[in-house]
Amino acid sequence: MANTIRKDRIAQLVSRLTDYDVYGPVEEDGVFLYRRVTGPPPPGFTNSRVPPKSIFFPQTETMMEFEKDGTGHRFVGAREPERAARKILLLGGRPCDVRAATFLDRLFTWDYIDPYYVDKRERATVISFTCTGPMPNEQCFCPSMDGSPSGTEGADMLWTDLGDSYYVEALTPKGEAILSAGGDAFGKAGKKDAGAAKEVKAAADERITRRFDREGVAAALECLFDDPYWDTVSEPCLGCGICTLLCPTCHCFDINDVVRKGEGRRERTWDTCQAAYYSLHASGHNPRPGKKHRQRNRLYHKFLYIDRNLGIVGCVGCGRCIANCPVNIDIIEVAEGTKTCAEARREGAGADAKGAA
Amino acid sequence: MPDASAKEAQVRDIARRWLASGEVRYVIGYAAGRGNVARAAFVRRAGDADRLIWNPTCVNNLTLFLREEMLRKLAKGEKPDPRPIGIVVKPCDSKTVVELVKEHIVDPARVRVIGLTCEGVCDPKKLVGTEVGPHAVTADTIADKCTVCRLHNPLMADEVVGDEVPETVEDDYSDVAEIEAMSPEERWAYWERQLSRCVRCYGCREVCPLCYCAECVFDREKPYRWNERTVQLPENLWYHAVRAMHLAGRCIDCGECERVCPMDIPIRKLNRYLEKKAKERYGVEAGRSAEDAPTFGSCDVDDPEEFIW
Amino acid sequence: MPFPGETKAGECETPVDVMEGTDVIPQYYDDVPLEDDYLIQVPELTMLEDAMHGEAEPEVVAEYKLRRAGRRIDADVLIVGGGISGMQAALDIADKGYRVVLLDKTSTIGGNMVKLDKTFPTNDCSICTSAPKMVEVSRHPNIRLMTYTEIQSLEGETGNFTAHVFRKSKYVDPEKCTGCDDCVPVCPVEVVSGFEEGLSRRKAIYIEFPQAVPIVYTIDYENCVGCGSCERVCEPGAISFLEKSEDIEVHVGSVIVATGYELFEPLEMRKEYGYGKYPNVITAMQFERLLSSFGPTEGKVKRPSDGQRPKSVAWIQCVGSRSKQLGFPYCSRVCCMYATKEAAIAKEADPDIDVSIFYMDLRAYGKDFQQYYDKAKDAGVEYIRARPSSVFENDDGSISIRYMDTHTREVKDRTVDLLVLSTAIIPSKENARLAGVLGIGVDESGFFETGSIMEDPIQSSRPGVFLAGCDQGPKDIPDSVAMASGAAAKAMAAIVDREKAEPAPLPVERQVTGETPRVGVFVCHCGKNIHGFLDTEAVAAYARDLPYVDFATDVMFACSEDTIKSIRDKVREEGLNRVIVAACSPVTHGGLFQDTLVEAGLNKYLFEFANIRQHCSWVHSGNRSTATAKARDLVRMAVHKSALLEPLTQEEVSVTPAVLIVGGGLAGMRTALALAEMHVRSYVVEKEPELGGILRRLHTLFPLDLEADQVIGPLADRVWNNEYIEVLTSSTLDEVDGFIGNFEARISTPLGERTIPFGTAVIASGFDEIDLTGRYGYGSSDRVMTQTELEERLKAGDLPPVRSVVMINCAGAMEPERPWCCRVGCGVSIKNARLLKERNPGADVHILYRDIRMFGKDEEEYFTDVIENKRVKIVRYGLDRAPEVSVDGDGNVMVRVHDEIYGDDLEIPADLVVLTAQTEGSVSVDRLMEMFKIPSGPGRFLIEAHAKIRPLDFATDGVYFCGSAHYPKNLADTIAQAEGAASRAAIPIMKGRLVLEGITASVDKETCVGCGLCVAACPYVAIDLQDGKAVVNNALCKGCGLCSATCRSGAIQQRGFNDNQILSMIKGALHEVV
Amino acid sequence: MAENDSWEPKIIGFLCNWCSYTGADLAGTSRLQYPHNIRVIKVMCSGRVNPQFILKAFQEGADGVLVSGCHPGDCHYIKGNYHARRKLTLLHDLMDYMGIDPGRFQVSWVSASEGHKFAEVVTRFTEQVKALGPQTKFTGGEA
Ligand SMILES: Cc1cc2nc3c(=O)[nH]c(=O)nc-3n(C[C@H](O)[C@H](O)[C@H](O)COP(=O)(O)OP(=O)(O)OC[C@H]3O[C@@H](n4cnc5c(N)ncnc54)[C@H](O)[C@@H]3O)c2cc1C
Ligand SMILES: Cc1cc2nc3c(=O)[nH]c(=O)nc-3n(C[C@H](O)[C@H](O)[C@H](O)COP(=O)(O)OP(=O)(O)OC[C@H]3O[C@@H](n4cnc5c(N)ncnc54)[C@H](O)[C@@H]3O)c2cc1C
Ligand code: SF4
Ligand code: SF4
Ligand code: SF4
Ligand code: SF4
Ligand code: SF4
Ligand code: SF4
Repeated sequence: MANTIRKDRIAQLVSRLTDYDVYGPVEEDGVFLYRRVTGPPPPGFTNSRVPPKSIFFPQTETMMEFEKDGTGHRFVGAREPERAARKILLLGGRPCDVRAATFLDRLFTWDYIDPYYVDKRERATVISFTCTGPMPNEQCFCPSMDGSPSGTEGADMLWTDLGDSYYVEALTPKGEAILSAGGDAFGKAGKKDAGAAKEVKAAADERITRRFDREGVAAALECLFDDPYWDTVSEPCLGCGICTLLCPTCHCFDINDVVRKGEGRRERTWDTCQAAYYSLHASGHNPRPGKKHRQRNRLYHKFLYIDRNLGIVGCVGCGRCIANCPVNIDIIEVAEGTKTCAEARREGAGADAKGAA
Repeated sequence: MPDASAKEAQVRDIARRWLASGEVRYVIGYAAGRGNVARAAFVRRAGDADRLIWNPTCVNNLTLFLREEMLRKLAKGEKPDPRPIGIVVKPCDSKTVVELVKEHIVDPARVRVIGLTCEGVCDPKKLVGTEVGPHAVTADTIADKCTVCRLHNPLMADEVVGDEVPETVEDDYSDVAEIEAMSPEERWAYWERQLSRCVRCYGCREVCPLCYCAECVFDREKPYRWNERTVQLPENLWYHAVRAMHLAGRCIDCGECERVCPMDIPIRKLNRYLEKKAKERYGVEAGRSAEDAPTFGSCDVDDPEEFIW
Repeated sequence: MPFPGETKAGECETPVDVMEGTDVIPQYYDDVPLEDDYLIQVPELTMLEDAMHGEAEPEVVAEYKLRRAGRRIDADVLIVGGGISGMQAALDIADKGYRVVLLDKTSTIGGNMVKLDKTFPTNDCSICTSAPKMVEVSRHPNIRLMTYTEIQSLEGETGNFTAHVFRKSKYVDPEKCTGCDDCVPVCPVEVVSGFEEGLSRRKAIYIEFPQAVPIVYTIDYENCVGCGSCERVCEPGAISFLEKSEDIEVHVGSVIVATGYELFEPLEMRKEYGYGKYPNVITAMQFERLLSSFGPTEGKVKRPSDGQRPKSVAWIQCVGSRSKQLGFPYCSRVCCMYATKEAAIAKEADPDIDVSIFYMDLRAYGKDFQQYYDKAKDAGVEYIRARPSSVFENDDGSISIRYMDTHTREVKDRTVDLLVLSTAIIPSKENARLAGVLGIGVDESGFFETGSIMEDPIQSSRPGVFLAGCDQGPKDIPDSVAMASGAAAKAMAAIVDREKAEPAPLPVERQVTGETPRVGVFVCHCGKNIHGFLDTEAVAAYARDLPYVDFATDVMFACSEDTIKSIRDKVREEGLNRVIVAACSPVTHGGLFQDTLVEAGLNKYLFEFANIRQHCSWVHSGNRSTATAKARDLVRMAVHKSALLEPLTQEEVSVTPAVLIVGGGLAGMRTALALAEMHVRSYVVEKEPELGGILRRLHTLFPLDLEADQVIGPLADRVWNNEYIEVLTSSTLDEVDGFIGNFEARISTPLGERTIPFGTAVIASGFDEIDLTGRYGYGSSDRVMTQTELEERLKAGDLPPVRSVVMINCAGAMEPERPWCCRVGCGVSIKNARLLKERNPGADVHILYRDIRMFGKDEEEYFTDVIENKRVKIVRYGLDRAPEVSVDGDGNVMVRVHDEIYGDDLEIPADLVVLTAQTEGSVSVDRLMEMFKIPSGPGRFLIEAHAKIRPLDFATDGVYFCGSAHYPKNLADTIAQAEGAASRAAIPIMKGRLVLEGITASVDKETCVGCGLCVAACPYVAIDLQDGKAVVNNALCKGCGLCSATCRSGAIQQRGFNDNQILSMIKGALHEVV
Repeated sequence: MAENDSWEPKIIGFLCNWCSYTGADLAGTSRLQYPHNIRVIKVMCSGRVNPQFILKAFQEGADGVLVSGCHPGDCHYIKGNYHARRKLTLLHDLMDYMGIDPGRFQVSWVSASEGHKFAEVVTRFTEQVKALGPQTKFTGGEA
């Protein structure tokens, strides 16, 4: 009992969702970004450059406000930042990014419940869009990471583009709530619609060419920690952090007290493990002094540590890091490479052992 | 392109020769990359010289790796290796070498340059969505920087690959003029929109061959943090304005910063504006000659000062 | 009448040296402690009675008695006159560690220079360059400054002079006067201001000008009516009608006279030029005051008659000078340039104004003068070559000038709104009396007489008494300053063996590094000056709550002795480690409080000033609450910075006691001899086999017609035989390393290579004639030669008789490539013309010239004599029509020239053509520049640190220059410079140790990448790249901070003004404490 | 905005020790009156002023920044003001180009004897900044 919505009715739907702040992709100077919207996503929207994690976990977020004098000499008082009470609607998430949100959900509620994230996440309803148009593209490899271009994990609704309308599937009560708030903006879906939607989904699956067999990567990593492999891999790396800042699953942040005009804020801002100062201790010691240590960390974190700790993999296959890396470092190549390298090492070790014997 | 492959062969030959004779430690050159942009290759053995390529995907400026090597601190126990580093440069990149020599970062004795003549390379962003492969440089694919490039033959090259190309266009800075023609409100609206988008990944800084400070002001914590980590307009504006000032009269317009920017921010338009102004006002041009005085380390009694009271 | 028990001058058995004996703070030295009434004059007594109505008398008297000390001063050198020359001489001696008494008859030092607006040829602001010197003089521990003081007698001899000086009372206690100006408005008496050249009026209590030093008001008792108004309003109680004039006995070893000049009063030419008759005829000095931003019109040129902006101004040159009738036959030397300057400045300020200069010869003889003159012409200054015969006033107040056009011979009139007379620099009218007092001679014009203008231009006719500046003859500022340094060198000879002044021992400095900042804030009321306009108590209370502030209070007068003491006490009691004074200005009082910190055992850099008077209470006197709010902000900013202040060390380095002199010409030799008189060892490096430089090639010398060999021969002998001098001829410098105090040179000598360590260096590398081959027929006939070649021939005596001689002046000069004037050419040509004429009485001698630049004293007279009595013909030509020399097949030489004055085209057959060739600095300068890190400009002439006030120094410390290496010069100027350079070069050596600047740059090695930007930016070449890192040489760094502002990563920081400190002030300025 | 009537701009002034600071002193000694908005930070030389200081002051909420030094040729440190002139002129250009009110940033040459000029510069500049209203571009917020 699915529904449909005509594209020209979406604006109407949004106008009816008066207690929601609605976010969706918009194109700005050629780049797709999530912004407040009043209508449907523009045609041809690709993966946003910055993933929608920024809605629940903004790049800079105030955790607390306080009063201090200009140089921070004197602390006067603190207060909680004002919290919005309104609901949030994400109208147009990509399945990979939405799936990544479930990863962040695990992460931010694992040993400590992060109130800032959880608050927003709880207020949010997420509508995923099946990948159509230019998507999936040559960078995508979500199936290899257990996802799918029509995946529903983490979504409250899934909309599939049928041309003039979307095929609408409500997946959770939050999704149902949208349906009822939308009222006659939605129409009932027919059999034909369901069939068409199925075709669209299958076609999306078809278009994904990139494959990555992550089987064995974790095992390979286990034995490559001090391998010169990382020197080679990281040689061209700039340490800019594009790969991590744009990754929908990356979640590191840095907390700072910022005082301006006599008003203080305790803020957290996304951080990147690729920056040298990321792991710099106050003492001046840096346990990850080189590019190779930092590249290595990225791989270990995504394919080993997180898996070990939470049983999930830190990549959903969106391809952003590959597309945007200035020096062409390709996470699949690097990960696959670990396997070949580990293999070679094992053989080498075997040969040595033989030689010794 | 036959010409490109002939040049490619020549590059390989030279690299092979240099490596075989041991006169260079290694050669920094281009190798095939994934997608439409070449990769940096660090070729250490003559036998690996065939990894080197030369085609229109070689848009990136490899001198970044040269200055990285020059500024690298020796590891514990590492002996300084006096042998020079070989590097493959396009004419635009060769300006960086000049600028780096001028700024005492590169010791000319420690570098051997393979300089390619060049009439333009492709902008990978213009190739997105197209088939991966050696693309032709056409009006649709040419990198923006190449359309205003005034230098088709390398400076300071030990070996030049390719026949001399006649120098063509005079840069009219029409991209900059477009913004100058706007009203102040429009200019602000333009830059506000562009800079609000910046995620301060610092990719533009990291890729810039001339951003080589041992500790960049934006990373400075002690004794004072110049700019907060906050990623919002005030901080982004500060970052871009300060960086533009740091590059004023030094930026050689290799376009790397703009190329790598994941948020498609037109950083060149900032840098090129100051490039234009520095040229207009002080007659200085980055990367012209290592003997030139640095823009901000020099001054002239007759420098214009029309805005000063 | 002396008090009972008091001894009179001369009877004093154990002379009390107040400089060492009393508790007076050195910078307040202006007036010696007060004396009893034995010299009180009648008007003072009357005033005294009027003023003291009995009440406070006993205390006042008691206080003065306490501060009384002996009336004898023992010092090393007495300097009479505190103009730029006197100040320079005083500083040069005091810096060497000897004690100076400097007196000026007016109530401030500064002399004529401070009246000028800008100075040619650099258009430097005159007060801006002299004010720091004035402050330096007043703060120097070895200088006792006595203003309002005149010399009465001078007895004794070299090494042992006794002078009696008379210090007039100012009736204002210098230690109490805060310079607040409250007294001035209430004074009922107005008199014409001499400082303002009669253009405005001042009160009977006054300071000459705002930057006067000392800033102590003066009651001019001749005009004071004794009403006591000022006394009633003076809050610190500084007015004291009790203060007495006194006679002081000064014992010194040498005397320098630097009493400067006066200006010709054109009243004498009232008939011709209407001065004193027509209000819109003024003097050039009056025009300077009109231009001056602190002058009567605040820098706006207005006509005296109606205050209107003039639309046209003309200058008439040589008013009074070059006139035998008036008794001033000489050229005043500076007028052409100052008129050019004044006209150009007027034009720059108002492009629509018409400016014209009536001149005879444009004497742009000095360095950059010709270029300055060319620039003025380009800017639209009109030069009219004519001597106006008369002027008359029109109904609208404008002035018409009648003159004969030199070209058309027509009589013309030109009408201007304002006429400026460039009046002659004349000797002071009291010179005759003064000469009597000092026992020295005056010349026929009335200037003080020198030993020999060509051999000893600084020596007066009395041994031990030396001359500096314009009292010996007209001069511009750099020449005055150079001569003053020269006088300082000469004055040293008699005292060099004396013990130097001992600096007072300082308390041990407390170590505060690592301590939490504990800031003390003292907010000054300055009587009503601050407190009247803002709430100082509220500011102090506010300060108390600021972070790191441990102590804050308001005080009545921060600079009073009791507050100073309380600051010292609080530092100890409260354990303060930073001190802030919120008061007038660091410019005037910063040093005092820094010294206070030192006395309290704190590093002087832990002091910070909040300027709440000059920058706040006085400029916002209309709004108490905003002024108070601003004062709070200023204090908060100071607190923010002070919390980050760090103690800075002023390192000391030792100095190798030897001077290296490059060049053994006249300049180099005179430098060496002057150094030897000061017992300073020197090495003279000469590349040629003989000493003497260009003079060895010359025959005779103008203006005294001495034989060059007579001058140079004995001099060279003295140099060779002097125990303090080592001469290295046929030697060249290969390499120089090091910096001030500790240089080392590698020198190739005929006996092999030598390595010589030295402390300072003097460059005296001289000049050469340029090569004229291919021009003016030079090279195509042996009848065409340069002046030097002619001199050689004359000297050798092998010049055949001649019938027709043509001298072409400015050959190769004043052309676009070499625009300068060769300065000595005119004199040489006139001298040689005369010589040839004397040898060949029948011969025709022509001098083709552009301007006759026989500037200064003696030269003009020499010139007039030759023209009038020797019948040498002079022909003026224009730059656009340079003379042509042709040589025909038979070797006959013909000169064609267009006579600019008479308009004729002349053809002169010549059997001798002499080219007065343009000159250029020695070719070796290129190498010297690299080795010593010194600059040179057009023509390879060396560039001084400051064209006006540091004319012998390079910006690079420890390197000096003199002679024609700087610019072509005649003998007198060369010698004055050489002796001056000796004085400069001797300072570091006689000091023995150099205390380096505390505010210097420091490099963080970790962050520096060695890009070299700072190296390029540093004006003092203080930074080097070593192993890829910037390294600052503290001995060279002057602490400007250019490097810091240029380094991108902030790796190099200026101590005392580092990024952190400045940023904290920015924040402090913008954020209130909440 | 009604509250704009009472709004007073905050202005930071960097004055060189030798000329402009002393010129400002002279304005005081001459009892000239000028708007109170300026807060002076003394530097040894106008050449010490790093363009970053100016941008930072704006970011911290300054509405205007004035840098003043010795007239060309008068620099106590030979050529510090020439160096300042280059950097600050390009900064001024950049502000113009980015649409960030170049009128909020001014450089002037004020000599030690130009008390009047100092007062005039401050008055004129304060008016200019007032006309531009509160500076929000660098602070990203309301005034
Ligand atoms: C209109 C004009 C413009 C000029 N412009 C320039 C210029 O642009 N550039 C330039 O280089 N030069 C210029 N000059 C020349 C310049 O003024 C002098 O070179 C310079 O001031 C000379 O300084 P001085 O110390 O020798 O003499 P002064 O400045 O005259 O100082 C003499 C000092 O001695 C004091 N004194 C006099 N008699 C006694 C006494 N009996 N007892 C105690 N003290 C006494 C006086 O009070 C005075 O303070 C100009 C001159 C004039 C007239
Ligand atoms: C033709 C002519 C006629 C003149 N007539 C008169 C006159 O009649 N009256 C008058 O008052 N003035 C006259 N002058 C000016 C007078 O000559 C100068 O004032 C005086 O000679 C300058 O001396 P000096 O030591 O500065 O330079 P110089 O005499 O040039 O001496 C410089 C010396 O330095 C040496 N030297 C240079 N570089 C180096 C080096 N790197 N290492 C070692 N040694 C070096 C040179 O060999 C030379 O010996 C005349 C000048 C000329 C050209
Ligand atoms: S690691 Fe790369 S591909 Fe994977 S989710 Fe992150 S950005 Fe996307
Ligand atoms: S690369 Fe782009 S997004 Fe990253 S810091 Fe530079 S401008 Fe900002
Ligand atoms: S600023 Fe950009 S264009 Fe300029 S040199 Fe750096 S990377 Fe290249
Ligand atoms: S932005 Fe500036 S400080 Fe940072 S690395 Fe580049 S040049 Fe250096
Ligand atoms: S400018 Fe800065 S980084 Fe460059 S050499 Fe100087 S101190 Fe080092
Ligand atoms: S502070 Fe000035 S003098 Fe000192 S090193 Fe820096 S630029 Fe040179």
